[in-house]
Amino acid sequence: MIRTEEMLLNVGPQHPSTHGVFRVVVKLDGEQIIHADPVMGYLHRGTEKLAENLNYTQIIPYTDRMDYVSAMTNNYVLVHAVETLLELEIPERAEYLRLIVMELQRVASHLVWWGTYLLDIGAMSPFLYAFREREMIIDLFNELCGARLTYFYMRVGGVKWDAPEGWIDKVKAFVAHMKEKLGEYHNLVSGNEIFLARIKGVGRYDAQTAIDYGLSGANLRCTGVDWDLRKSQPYSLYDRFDFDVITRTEGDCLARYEIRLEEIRQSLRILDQALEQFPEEGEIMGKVPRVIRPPKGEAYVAIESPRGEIGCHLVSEGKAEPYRLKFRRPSFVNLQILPKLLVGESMTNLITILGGIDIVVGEVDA
Amino acid sequence: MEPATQGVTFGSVVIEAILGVLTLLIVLGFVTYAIYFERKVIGWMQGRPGPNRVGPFGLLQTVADVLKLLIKEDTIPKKADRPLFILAPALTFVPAFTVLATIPYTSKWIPADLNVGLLYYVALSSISTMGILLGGWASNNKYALLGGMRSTAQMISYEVPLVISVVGVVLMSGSLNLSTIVEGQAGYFWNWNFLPQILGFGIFVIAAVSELNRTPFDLPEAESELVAGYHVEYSGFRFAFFMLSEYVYMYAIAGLTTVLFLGGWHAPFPFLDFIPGIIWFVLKFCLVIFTLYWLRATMPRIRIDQLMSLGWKVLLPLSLVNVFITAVVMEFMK
Amino acid sequence: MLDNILDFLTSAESLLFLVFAMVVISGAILMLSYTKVVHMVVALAFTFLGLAALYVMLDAEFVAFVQVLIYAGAVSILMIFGIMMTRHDKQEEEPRRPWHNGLLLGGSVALFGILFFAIQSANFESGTLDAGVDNTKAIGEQLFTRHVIPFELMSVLLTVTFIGAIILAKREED
Amino acid sequence: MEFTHYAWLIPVFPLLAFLVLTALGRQMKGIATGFSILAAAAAFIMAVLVFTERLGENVVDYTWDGFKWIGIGDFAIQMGYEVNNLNTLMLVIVTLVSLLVNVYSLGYMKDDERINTFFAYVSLFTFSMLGLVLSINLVQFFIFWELVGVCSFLLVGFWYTKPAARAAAKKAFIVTRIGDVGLFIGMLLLFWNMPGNSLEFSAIHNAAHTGALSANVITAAAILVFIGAVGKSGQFPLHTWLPDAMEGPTPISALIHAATMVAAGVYLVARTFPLFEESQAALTTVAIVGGFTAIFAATIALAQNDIKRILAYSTVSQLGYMMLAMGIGTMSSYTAGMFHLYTHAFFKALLFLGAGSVIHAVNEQDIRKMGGLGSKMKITMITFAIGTLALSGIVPFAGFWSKDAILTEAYHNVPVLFWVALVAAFFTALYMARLFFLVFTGKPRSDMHPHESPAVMTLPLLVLAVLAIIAGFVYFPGNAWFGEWLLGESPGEHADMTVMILSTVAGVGGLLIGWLLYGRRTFTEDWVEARALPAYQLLNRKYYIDELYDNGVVKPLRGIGYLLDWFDRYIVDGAVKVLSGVMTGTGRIGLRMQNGQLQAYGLIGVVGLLILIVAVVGRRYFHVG
Amino acid sequence: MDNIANSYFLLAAILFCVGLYGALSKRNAVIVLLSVELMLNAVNLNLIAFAKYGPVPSITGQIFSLFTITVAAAEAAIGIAILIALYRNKGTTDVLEMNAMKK
Amino acid sequence: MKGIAKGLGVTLKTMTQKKVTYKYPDVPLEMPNRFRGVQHFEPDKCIVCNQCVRICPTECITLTGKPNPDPEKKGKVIDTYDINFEICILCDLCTEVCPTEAIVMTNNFELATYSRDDLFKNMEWLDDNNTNVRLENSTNPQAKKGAK
Amino acid sequence: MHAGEYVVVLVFLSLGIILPIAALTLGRFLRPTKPTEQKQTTYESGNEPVGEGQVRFNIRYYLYALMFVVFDVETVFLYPWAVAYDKLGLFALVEMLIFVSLLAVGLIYAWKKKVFKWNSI
Repeated sequence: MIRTEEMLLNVGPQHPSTHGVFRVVVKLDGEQIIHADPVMGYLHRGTEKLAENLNYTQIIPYTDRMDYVSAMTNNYVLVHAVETLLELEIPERAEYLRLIVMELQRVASHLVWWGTYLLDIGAMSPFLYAFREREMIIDLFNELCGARLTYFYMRVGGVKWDAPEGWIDKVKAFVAHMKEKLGEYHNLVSGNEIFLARIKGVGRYDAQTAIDYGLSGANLRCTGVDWDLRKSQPYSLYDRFDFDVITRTEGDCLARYEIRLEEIRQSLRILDQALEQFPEEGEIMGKVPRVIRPPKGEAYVAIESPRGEIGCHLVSEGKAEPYRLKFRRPSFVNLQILPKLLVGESMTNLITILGGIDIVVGEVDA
Repeated sequence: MEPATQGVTFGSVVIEAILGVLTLLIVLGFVTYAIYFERKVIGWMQGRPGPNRVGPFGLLQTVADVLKLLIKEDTIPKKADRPLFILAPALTFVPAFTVLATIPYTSKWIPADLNVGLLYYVALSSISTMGILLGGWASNNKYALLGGMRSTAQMISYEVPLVISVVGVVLMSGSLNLSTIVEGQAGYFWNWNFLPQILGFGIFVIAAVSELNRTPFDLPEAESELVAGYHVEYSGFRFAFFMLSEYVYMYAIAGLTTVLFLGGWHAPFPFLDFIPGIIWFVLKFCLVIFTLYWLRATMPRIRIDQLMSLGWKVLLPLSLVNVFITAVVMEFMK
Repeated sequence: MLDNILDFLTSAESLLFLVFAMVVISGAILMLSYTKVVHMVVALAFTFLGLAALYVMLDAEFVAFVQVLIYAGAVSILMIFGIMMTRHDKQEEEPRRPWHNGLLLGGSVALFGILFFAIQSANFESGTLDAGVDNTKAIGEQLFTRHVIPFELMSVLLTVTFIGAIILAKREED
Repeated sequence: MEFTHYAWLIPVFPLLAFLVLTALGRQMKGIATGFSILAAAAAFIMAVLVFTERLGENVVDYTWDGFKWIGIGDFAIQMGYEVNNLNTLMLVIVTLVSLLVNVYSLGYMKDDERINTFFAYVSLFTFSMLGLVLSINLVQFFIFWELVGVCSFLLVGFWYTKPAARAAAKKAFIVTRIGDVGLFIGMLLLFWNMPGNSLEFSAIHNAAHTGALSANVITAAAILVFIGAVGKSGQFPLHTWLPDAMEGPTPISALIHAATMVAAGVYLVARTFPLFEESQAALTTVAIVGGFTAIFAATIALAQNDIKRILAYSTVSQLGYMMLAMGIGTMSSYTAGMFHLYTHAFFKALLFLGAGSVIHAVNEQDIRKMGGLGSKMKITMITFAIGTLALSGIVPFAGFWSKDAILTEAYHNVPVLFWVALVAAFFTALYMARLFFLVFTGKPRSDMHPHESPAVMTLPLLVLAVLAIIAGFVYFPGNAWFGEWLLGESPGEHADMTVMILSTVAGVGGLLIGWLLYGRRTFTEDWVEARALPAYQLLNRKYYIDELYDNGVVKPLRGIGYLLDWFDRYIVDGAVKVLSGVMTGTGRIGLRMQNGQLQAYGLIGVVGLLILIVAVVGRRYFHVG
Repeated sequence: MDNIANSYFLLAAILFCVGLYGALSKRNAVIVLLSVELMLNAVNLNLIAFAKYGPVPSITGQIFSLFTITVAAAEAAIGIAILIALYRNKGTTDVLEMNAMKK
Repeated sequence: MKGIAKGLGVTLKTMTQKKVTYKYPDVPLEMPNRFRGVQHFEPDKCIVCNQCVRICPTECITLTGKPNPDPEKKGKVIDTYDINFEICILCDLCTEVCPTEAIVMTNNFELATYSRDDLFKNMEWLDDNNTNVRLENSTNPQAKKGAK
Repeated sequence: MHAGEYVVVLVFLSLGIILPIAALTLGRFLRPTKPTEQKQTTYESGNEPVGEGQVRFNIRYYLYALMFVVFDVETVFLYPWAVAYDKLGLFALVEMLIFVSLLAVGLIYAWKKKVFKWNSI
């Protein structure tokens, strides 16, 4: 009676800040959220079901479109699963190329996140700055594999293209450039009092909650849990490099922000080393049968995508098509905590929190 | 015997009317190019060239935009409160424009040299708030309502420090007449009010940016949460009038800042007086405008609760303190 | 009588007066005749603005803009907020009180008649105020010397309003 | 700096404290009391500054009356303030005692829920009392006079959950009101008769001396004013409220019912003294009432068992002394009266606060249940002893000098009163000795765990004890400074060796007998009671005054009331019922208008207004024209 | 000049009567408050008109109108607050429902 | 305030720097060699092996063959060849498997139309789309095997 | 008085009123009008609007409006004070200090009552 009457408000799917076609139905008391109900599926394409009728090579371009901000890692998790089942040996040069593009992709993905997050918070320039740098990465990818977003670069057993002439040097130049720009980003945003006030202490949760909800990536590491698959279950060549897993203990949006920016720096560190170690010569394709028919069995592999643990569960009946393919999509899992975080927050913080979780709707809905 | 209309003849009214139309044109021109330059400057600051398609250097971009708005279908939602929906943009725009009558450009060119110029400004600009509130209400849309309410809360919260922060200036010049206030700032640039009134100046600028609903205080139309705030449902030229009044207010606030704190048409050094006052005025004016753009290119948006806290807990007490500091200092200087 | 009216209409001031008086009265009448509450407030806001214009004509610049600031700017918004805080589904329905309203209408008209008669028959020796150049200054000087006590009382009133309204409106929180 | 010109600040400080406490008290639990103390301290400092300024040579009385309160045609009642030596003295006393009581209450009221309210009331009282002191005319004086009455009412009834406190508060309010009626009539009388209807004290002063008023008016006015003073100062026969008022918190008893408000009656007499000077009849009345009260109350005090009641009766008795001094009517007796007011304020406040300290320690007010507290409460005992000695008039404590001054005046002018006063002095010493020895010496007579009070409570005790010792030295044989300062002229000889010896004998004798009875226990209480049971009973029941009032005034009135009630019920009501039957019928129609809706009432108002206008204006047009 | 002075007074009278009618006839409490504001404004108009055209022209009239405006603002604020409090208890802003005085 | 000032410095500095955006419609974008643009189809080379149709993950290619008009030659020649660009994801698989490089990628990417129907491209259109044909098809490791 | 100045104000006012009317009238001839049911619904992120659009709102907003009114009135007294200050001197300063501090008391009260806390109500 006394309270303001509750107001049911649809945020999304046609809303500037839901990063695509995502929808939250919030029940508002004034501007305070008393209940939030995420509604997803606007971008559902049935990737997993489609895959059951496609052969393994054909599935790869579909993975590009799951997390379209980070296609390279998606490519990798699928081919990695197939290779695991096939017990395939990958040429070193191919593996290095894969690793380099994955780390570049991580930088690009975090840049997109950084830009759009700041745009959510109301700053316009960072978005353009971030995309300026991301454009360089995209250009590098474009040169490498002929596409700017959906790369379809990796194949079972290796990669499609070898590095073109001078490409490695360009990457080196980019890494140096990016290091400098990272400092500029910090100058522009990280110290800004308004920005800090906006996100400090917002969307806080503790390590236990994070683990209970199955969060991963920066969303988990912001609570102090030291869990990065690159370190804890090394795949590819990650055990060859020296880098740190960034953690924070605050568990709020600021911690996530800091982690992601710091991870760019760590990725650049890995890139530095990988580019140094990059073999001069070598094959880029392993010995792959013409028609890929993994033996009967199943495999689950998980790697660290920019958004967290992306996993691929592959069940094969020994045919050219998988019997069942299941992706553990970090955006989807991370999103589960959203309703809990939103209760009691204001409309403004809805955006801050949702942005801070860093979802890609393509991946959520798959 | 009609004292109130002394010295007013039909001729003079016609001249005033022509002057008024002139100012209107200047203002419209200003708005056109303010938007253009805003986009240019912000573009430059973001490593982009800004508008460059329509006309040379994109100079006609805004004109094209306005024309586009003019020929765009004007939709009024069925659930909207039609009369208010139509009234609201006008209610926002009319005071915005009327306010301009009192800004003195040079010692000669003062459209209306009101004794209570400052109060006139303050009073009229507060009407616009109602236009925004009604716009939000009439749309019958939740986003618009939230935006309108927020907007109003913000504008009324910052109007208070804004209005009180200039009391220091009024104290120093002993008048509400804007041209008198400018006259009081003659001489070197340290006579301009922004130095002796540094606290008031700071408060004024912050509150003014907030009154203008510009970054970092652009919450009412925070597109990331409220989509477009109170004018979600507006389209076509009705939307243009909201937009227009925002820029007209920007013009007015820039003019007011120049007049109140930056010495109006005075040169920073008396020996530079040979340069006409209007040039100085325009320079300072542009500086203020540029600063607004610059802020917009840099700042993230503040959160509503922080905004309110800042206004009521920091700016208001500070502005009151400023008044008394000024008064006490004046008492001692006597 | 007719001459008077003609005389009246020839001066610009009277014309302006008529215009603004029209605004004022139509605002007031519209306020009574609208059915939506928000519309009523807006109508009244126009009345306030028209009054401000009349004040300007009465050489009370300062008060005029205070009127705009307080009434048109602040009180109207307060009223609209008040409306938004409460529900007004049941718009003004049929008046359930024909006797009450009829009597009231008669009373109001009669009161106006009496006032009209009184004003017409009263003989004001009209002096005219020489408000000086800056009536704000004059108001300031008078206000802070001769009318100090009411002025300070205003602060008490405002503070009481302030605190009282907060207590009244915010009671549920405890 | 002319502090005198800023004397108006003195009451403003407590007023501010009151406002702040009332407005925000609940919000600032911890620091609220600080405000009150701060304000009291500020007022005290200001008062001292004014006081020191007035010590100088050639000071003139300062009057400001710039605030026009009521203006009717040419007649105006101005508000303002006046500073002269008399009220400067009062200012210092009031602010000092108020400050000390404030500090003391910090300890005494520490655990009370409504401590902020308490301090707010105290501040309001201080403001009112100071306003009263500074008043320039009788109207203003009367306003503050009532205001202190209200404060007294509020504070006596502070613990309003206790029925006794409620009753006492009502009693205090109503009984003093009786006196106020007298004062008010006196004011009216003066208002009618004064030239220019002026009620300024200075004007009264002049009018009394220049003979602008007829002798009868002066006498009547003086006696009426005195009735007011009797009410306020608890003089016989309106003394009954004062002992009952002890239901209030003890610091209040010290502040209001010992040092300041009750002295306001004396102050009133002093302020309007010129009136009395001109009327021997009035003077005599004052002297007789004062003298009678002095001995009357002293004897009652002998047989009381409540520690605060004893002190209350003692106060009544001492106020009687002051009245007596005023009643003698010479300049030096006037001085002596004021002098006694001044010393009494200190030592009586000291005694009350000491009693408070005791009550605080043992939670008990009956002295029969106390005993042996001295060993546990050294500071309290010593300071209380000093107070006792001062009150008993032992050389060289303050009370001796002031009481001696009064006795001397009486001895020289009205010997009968001298003997009365002397006997009263003896009784005073006796009951004080009884009180002291029963409380502090011997063995505990009930189960209790006394402890010394905290420093905030003992500090005021110490300050007051020092004052109780030294305050008298401003006016003693060979030093007439006080009198000269107060009167602006020499009050003349004011010491007499015979009187000194006699009063000392009375004092010491009283103490000695008291010591024998209650200290050494040579004679026990039972022994006395056995021998003088009727007398004891009489005294213990306070001469049956309350019963007398009850039977003599209240009951007959009630009887008349019953009679009237019967008459009303059957005769009048019968008639009325017939009428009302008619009216109810009419009323039913009216009832429909009484529907609780403001708009309906407003409408009726409008219609009424119209009818009124038509009636009034129409008459002018149709009748006169 | 009498002519125009009288016009002001007449206008004030009209406003006052309209306000009175509104205050006593409207059932919505907000409107009642508005009508009271209207009446206060009528008073203000009179004050200011008298300040200029009255028998003793003086700026005091304007100062008084400042006080009236203040009081009116306070009245509006408290009025709305009471309204909100009442609404909270009764769930309506109909003045016909506000008849606690009947008891 | 320090953080804000720093940020202001960054934007001011950027203002004077070189603009980084492409002047796209005025200056056409140069895509790298490997760019996967809209396909070019040479009907003459096509042997109607249907491999491209089979490999296409989105099934956007439809083709029909007809008997070789030249009766001397066996097999079929292409009759119709349509790609539906509404669903084509430009994954390059068709060119990869094409044994004769009848279908190759170009660097063209402009496909915007006013109607979805226009995105359905037939053989003529694909044949005409012969500019900027990708050079690097031969570096395709898998295509190598079947090429020529 | 400065009647001429107010004529300018009047001119500006009329122009301000004329411009929207003129522009919207002009627009009426230029713009298309093809209303459809879909177009005329209110925007709610691409969904069918749920519930009422003009809901009863939070009291918090009223409190802001209240404070605004109170301080606006304060301003009304501050301005003449500031203008006449050099003629009034210390006494006026003290008066205004009292005035403002009383309002400050109200402000502090509101502060303590957590009126400024956005989520408090």
